[in-house]
Amino acid sequence: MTLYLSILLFAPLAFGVLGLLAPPRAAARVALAGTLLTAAYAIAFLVDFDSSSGALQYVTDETWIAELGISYKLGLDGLNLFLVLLAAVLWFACTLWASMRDYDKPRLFFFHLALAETAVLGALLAQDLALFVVFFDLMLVPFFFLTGIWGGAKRVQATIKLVIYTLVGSLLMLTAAVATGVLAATGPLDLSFAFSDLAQRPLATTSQYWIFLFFAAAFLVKMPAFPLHGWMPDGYRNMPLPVLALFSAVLSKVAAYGFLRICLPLFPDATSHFQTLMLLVALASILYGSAMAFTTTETRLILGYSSVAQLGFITLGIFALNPEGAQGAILQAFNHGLVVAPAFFIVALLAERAGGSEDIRDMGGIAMRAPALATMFLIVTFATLAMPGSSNFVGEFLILLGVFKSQMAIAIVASTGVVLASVYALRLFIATMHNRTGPAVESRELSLRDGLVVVPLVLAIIAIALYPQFALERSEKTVAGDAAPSALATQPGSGP
Amino acid sequence: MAEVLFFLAGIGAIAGAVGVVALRNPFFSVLALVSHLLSLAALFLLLHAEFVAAAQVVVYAGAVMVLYVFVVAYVGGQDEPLGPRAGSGLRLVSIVFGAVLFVELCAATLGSGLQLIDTNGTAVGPGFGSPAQIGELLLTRFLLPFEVASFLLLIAAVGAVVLARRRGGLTAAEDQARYSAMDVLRPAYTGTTAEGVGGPHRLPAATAAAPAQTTPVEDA
Amino acid sequence: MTSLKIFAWLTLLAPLAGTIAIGLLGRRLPGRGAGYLGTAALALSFASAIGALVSLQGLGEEERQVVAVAWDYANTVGVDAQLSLLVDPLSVFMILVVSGVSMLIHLYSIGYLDSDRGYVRFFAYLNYFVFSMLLLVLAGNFLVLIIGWAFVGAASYMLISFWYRRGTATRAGIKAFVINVLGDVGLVLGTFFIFKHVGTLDLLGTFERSKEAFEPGNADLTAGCILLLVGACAKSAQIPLHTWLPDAMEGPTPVSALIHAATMVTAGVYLVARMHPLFELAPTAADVGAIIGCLTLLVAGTIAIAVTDLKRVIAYSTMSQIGYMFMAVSAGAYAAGLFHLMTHAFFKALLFMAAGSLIAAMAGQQDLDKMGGFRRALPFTYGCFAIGGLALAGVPPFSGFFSKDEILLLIGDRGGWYWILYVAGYVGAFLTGIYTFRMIFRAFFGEPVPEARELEQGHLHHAEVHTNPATGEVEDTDVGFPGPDHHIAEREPSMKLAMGTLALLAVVGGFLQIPKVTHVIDHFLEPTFHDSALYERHPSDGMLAFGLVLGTVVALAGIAIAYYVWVANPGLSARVRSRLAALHTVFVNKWFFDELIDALVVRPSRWFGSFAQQTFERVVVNGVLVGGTTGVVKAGSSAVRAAQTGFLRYYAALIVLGMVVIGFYFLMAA
Amino acid sequence: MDIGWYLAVSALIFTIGAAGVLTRRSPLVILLCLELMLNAANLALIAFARMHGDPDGQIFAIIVMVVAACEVTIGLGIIVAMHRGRLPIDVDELRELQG
Repeated sequence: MTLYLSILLFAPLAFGVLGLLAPPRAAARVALAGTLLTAAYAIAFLVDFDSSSGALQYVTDETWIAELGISYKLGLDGLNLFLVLLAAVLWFACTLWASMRDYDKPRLFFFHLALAETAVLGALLAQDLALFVVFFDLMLVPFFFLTGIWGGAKRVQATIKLVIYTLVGSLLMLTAAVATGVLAATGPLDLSFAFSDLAQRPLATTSQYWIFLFFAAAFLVKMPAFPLHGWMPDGYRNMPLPVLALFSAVLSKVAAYGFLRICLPLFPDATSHFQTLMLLVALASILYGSAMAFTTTETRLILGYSSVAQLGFITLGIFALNPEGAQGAILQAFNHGLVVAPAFFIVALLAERAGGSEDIRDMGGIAMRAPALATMFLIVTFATLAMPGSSNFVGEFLILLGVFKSQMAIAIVASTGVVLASVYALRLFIATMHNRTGPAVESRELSLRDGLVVVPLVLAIIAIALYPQFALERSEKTVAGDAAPSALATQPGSGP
Repeated sequence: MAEVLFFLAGIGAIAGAVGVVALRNPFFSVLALVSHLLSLAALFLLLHAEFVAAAQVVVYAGAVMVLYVFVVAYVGGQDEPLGPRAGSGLRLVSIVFGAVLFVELCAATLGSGLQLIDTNGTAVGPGFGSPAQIGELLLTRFLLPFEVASFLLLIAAVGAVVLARRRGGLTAAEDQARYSAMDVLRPAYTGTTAEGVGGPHRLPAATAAAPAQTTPVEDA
Repeated sequence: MTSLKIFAWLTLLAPLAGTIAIGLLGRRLPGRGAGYLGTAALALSFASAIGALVSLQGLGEEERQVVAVAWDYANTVGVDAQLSLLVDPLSVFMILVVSGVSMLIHLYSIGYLDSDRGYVRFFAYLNYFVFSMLLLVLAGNFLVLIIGWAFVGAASYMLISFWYRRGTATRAGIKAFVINVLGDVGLVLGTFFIFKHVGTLDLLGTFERSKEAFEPGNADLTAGCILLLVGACAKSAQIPLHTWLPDAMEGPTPVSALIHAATMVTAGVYLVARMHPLFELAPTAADVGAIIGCLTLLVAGTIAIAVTDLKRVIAYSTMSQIGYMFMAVSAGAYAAGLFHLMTHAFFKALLFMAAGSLIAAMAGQQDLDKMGGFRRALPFTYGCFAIGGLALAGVPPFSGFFSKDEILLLIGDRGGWYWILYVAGYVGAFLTGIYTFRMIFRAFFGEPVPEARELEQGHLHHAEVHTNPATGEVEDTDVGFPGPDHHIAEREPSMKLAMGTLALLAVVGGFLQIPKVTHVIDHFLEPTFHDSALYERHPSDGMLAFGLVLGTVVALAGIAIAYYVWVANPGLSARVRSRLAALHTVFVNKWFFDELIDALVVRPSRWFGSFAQQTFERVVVNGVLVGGTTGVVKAGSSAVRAAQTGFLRYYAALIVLGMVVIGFYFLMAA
Repeated sequence: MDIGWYLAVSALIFTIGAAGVLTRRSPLVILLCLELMLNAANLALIAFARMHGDPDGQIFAIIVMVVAACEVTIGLGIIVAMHRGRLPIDVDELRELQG
């Protein structure tokens, strides 16, 4: 059987449109079928994937706009395989979660959800810079509506903040992408935006510098990283929960992936020039995110700021500029997505049990009649704080090892982030699950419907914790083999 | 002979045009347009466009103008003040633009250096512009544009029916439950810049977000 | 060799299976079923450990280092982490101690925890803890070691916070966990320093290559070993990372016995012994370890004399004893340190169990000031406590005597500045005698308190309302406290059996290694330490005799002083306390370590957090960045908005203007 | 008669139409002015057709007439709908597009 990436890419959208035409009650089921099929198809890719090759697989390459050298080129390799899987699986989980709850205008809601999946998959699969930019910006559209229509009380404000921030980033990225194609062109009629071509045509060092910074701005906003996270608190407070879970779990990873896919291979000089700057930004994200996470009392924001810190670790791994760091970053991106999504679900379940409040001061003692929920949350908490033996640990270990090899001091400071993570993660767990029962708290066990979403994700976390090699061996060849981005290869292992 | 006819018809067309713009009663404007169209048909005849001239008279001056008359009669041909409400500046500007446009168009056509402009045109056979020739062209070389044009007319007819239809049969609730393609393109409360920056348009649910909503801001 | 691997895996996985089985089935089991299931899992584990011992002894001396690999864990880009176990005499020794003592503690808990609402949960946690500890000691790879290390920390957190409705318990839990994570980080960073040079995470591979990769005293290796020591200190409650251990007494008493006495806290000692090839190449780091151990043993001994909470006294004595072990393994007395680890596991677990029985008789009250005269009411407990106390104080022929004296003997034998450690060790032994018998005399001698009298008349005292001694809060017996019933050894056969076995071991355990007579441990551990220059030194006979006599005299002197102060002259202690008020303040406040850490670490980070939250986020992120961006966009959009008048004819005029301009352009161009 | 004269007349009518669109406020009259502009274009097309002796221009004019008819239909439909909805028949009153 031949597998086609285009089917994977457009299946969600097709089902989304189908859902739009279906009666409102059936919309959720149509969307669910679509995401389930997509997830199954993504798993088929995982099974079929040839881990002994580091090159692109399942390549689809068609000319799209010949005059501008833009092609419709998709491909799968070790960098994006697990992110694609993550997106497909989490979209199914979140659609499942949403399908069991009532949303106003269900057809529209699920259509936007499906459109978002296609956009995210497109950004992950695109092997052409212009195509990447198109899908990267397309991601914003459904999330704009999802937040703006189905969000919380201050949704308009939150949406506008989100849009302004990301649009500024997107515009910078668009400029940079166009500049990359034009400056790299060997002649007036020889434009090409395909990554493989661009990698063969290195830019002048000075133009690399500003182009790199423009891309970095776009990616850092999307992550978000300190100090560009200003949209995050309002956005996280107001997004509908499944949307939030997807945003935090998947969209932020697309940004991290952008660094690996675009900045490292295309702008190697700029990457090594700005390495220290990026490492410091990542470090600041880790420390600042952690500090915020252990002072804020809103559960969503604790997870939000912890994501800032975790994304800081991922950035740290990428800019260690060695295979260890990159491997760690890829694994960590996958793991963090897999962990933060159930964390958001559980936090929502806790809010349901605490009379609707999302403040940890109103919670407490929920574990009493809910041992299964408490166990799930404990596992997720341990994974969040990257306890050794959890899935996140191997990623963090490789990241820190990579940074240690290139910039020892930064690795040592960053490792305090691990300690801080244990403080805020456990604080969240204890304040919600343990201590005396809060005034409006009703301790209730995980219901079957919620368990259907949470338990498989937790089992996946455990599975990856037991056998991380599964993910590592599939990305190894791309990161360390012949096809590895030049910035990874040129960097000598040890630092000053 | 041809010169006399040309001047008569040309003056008629221009006078008709001026009448359309200048007359305050829409009904008279329509009549002025009819006279303009008839004069134009004469000009077409002078240019050996027999079929077009005939179509102009029958379809345009006949059918279309009747439609106008009906609508004017339905809507009520109120007089309207010619002076623009938003200040006379626009009127002045429009006249200046018009003059400049005229000069530019004349310069463009007459100054184009086309050699045939100063002639009566190339010699043409007796069948030029006849219904037979036009008909043959429409059914051979221009078949696709012809069919597309007919389809366009059909759509326009349906569209007009939909637009002018009476909506008494639907209750408000039913109306709300219906979705149109516009829902996808622009759902409520999310679209306009005005909503975003707290402008004059209402955002019912997000009261806190738009404090300025109760006092619509007049345009400065 | 295959059977050895199978036994090793079985030892490791039996408790894990126990956890899962109890977690899934526990609630459906009748009565004490979960307890029996957990104990059975541990019995299987212990039997397998014995099987592993037998198989290991069946191999030749050179072959006694077997690596059992399950699968590649993270084998990529030069990192070679496999899920591997290293089975050698050291790890077999450890699994025997761990699974054996743990089994007895499970047995004890069957009765002790009987009326607790969290009975099932308790045994699931306890099994998980033993699994973690076995993983730690069996790890054949740095990564697996770190995993076991962290699992142990997590299990200890869960058990300390077992009564999770008590604020004090959850606070103690998070404190223990965070300090343990700090230790994990130290371990990880230490691993990085070592990995950078040797290029492998495999333990045996590292030791093999370390001789070529590092010249003695290499700076990176020293840094790495000191970071490993950070990990060891956090886990073994050595200064300055010890503050979690006393607070950890919030957990149920069997937990204190298992984790905070017998097994987990000795992990640091195991780590240093395991890493001996590295520490011998980095003597500076080893010396740091020895000094930390020495400091801890003195500081903890002084605190133990002052505090009045029964479990905390035992906890500080644990710290102090681990100080001895730390000192021993850092100074190269590996077998002696591990021997003390074993005997200590016996007698300290015994002491905690006896203390648990006593506390149960006091209906949860742990304050020594309120106890007294339990000698007749609790004869079996008293006997066990006395045996444990004698072993702890190091009175011959109890086990503690032989192990402690061997440590000090070997340290003294190294000469040089190690003499300071030698002297400090005897001072510590003297303190041990005092505080151990202070406990015994105050709890079991003197006028019987009402609870003791009640018990003598045949019924166990149960308080009507339990309050938390630390906060005065009324206890929540739902899942926050043992429940209305308490269980004492005198009435629970399972508790009696466990304590009896341990008492026997505490008496005879020392005979494994009597100077000049038996050398069981020395010989058994030989293959692990075959490459060590410091192993199996033989001090002179004179020093040996001097040490044995001195040890006996010092221990007895301590006991005598305790007798003099607390039995013979009941008012004396108060007078001494008021005479030495300043010193007493320092001791009873635990040398102000908590306050110090609070001021140096906790407060600054909390301040940073609230600064970030309240000032930075508001002013810079929301004010300048968000406000600035939205301000620019708002201004821009209102400028553009002004052009959108809504007048159709304006738009038309603009179109015409456009036409005019474009036409003009083309005319000019033509 | 020279073709140039026809073109001049066409330009004049076009200009008058454009000025009408800009000055009148009744949508009905604006539609009429649009007709004027389209007819001016038609005249130019037919004049050029005559000039080149090629009937294609006339076909073009016919198509323009079709488009004009469609535009009228829709435009008038909208005006009727506005009238039904009691909206003012005045383009200056209809300012939905104001930002």
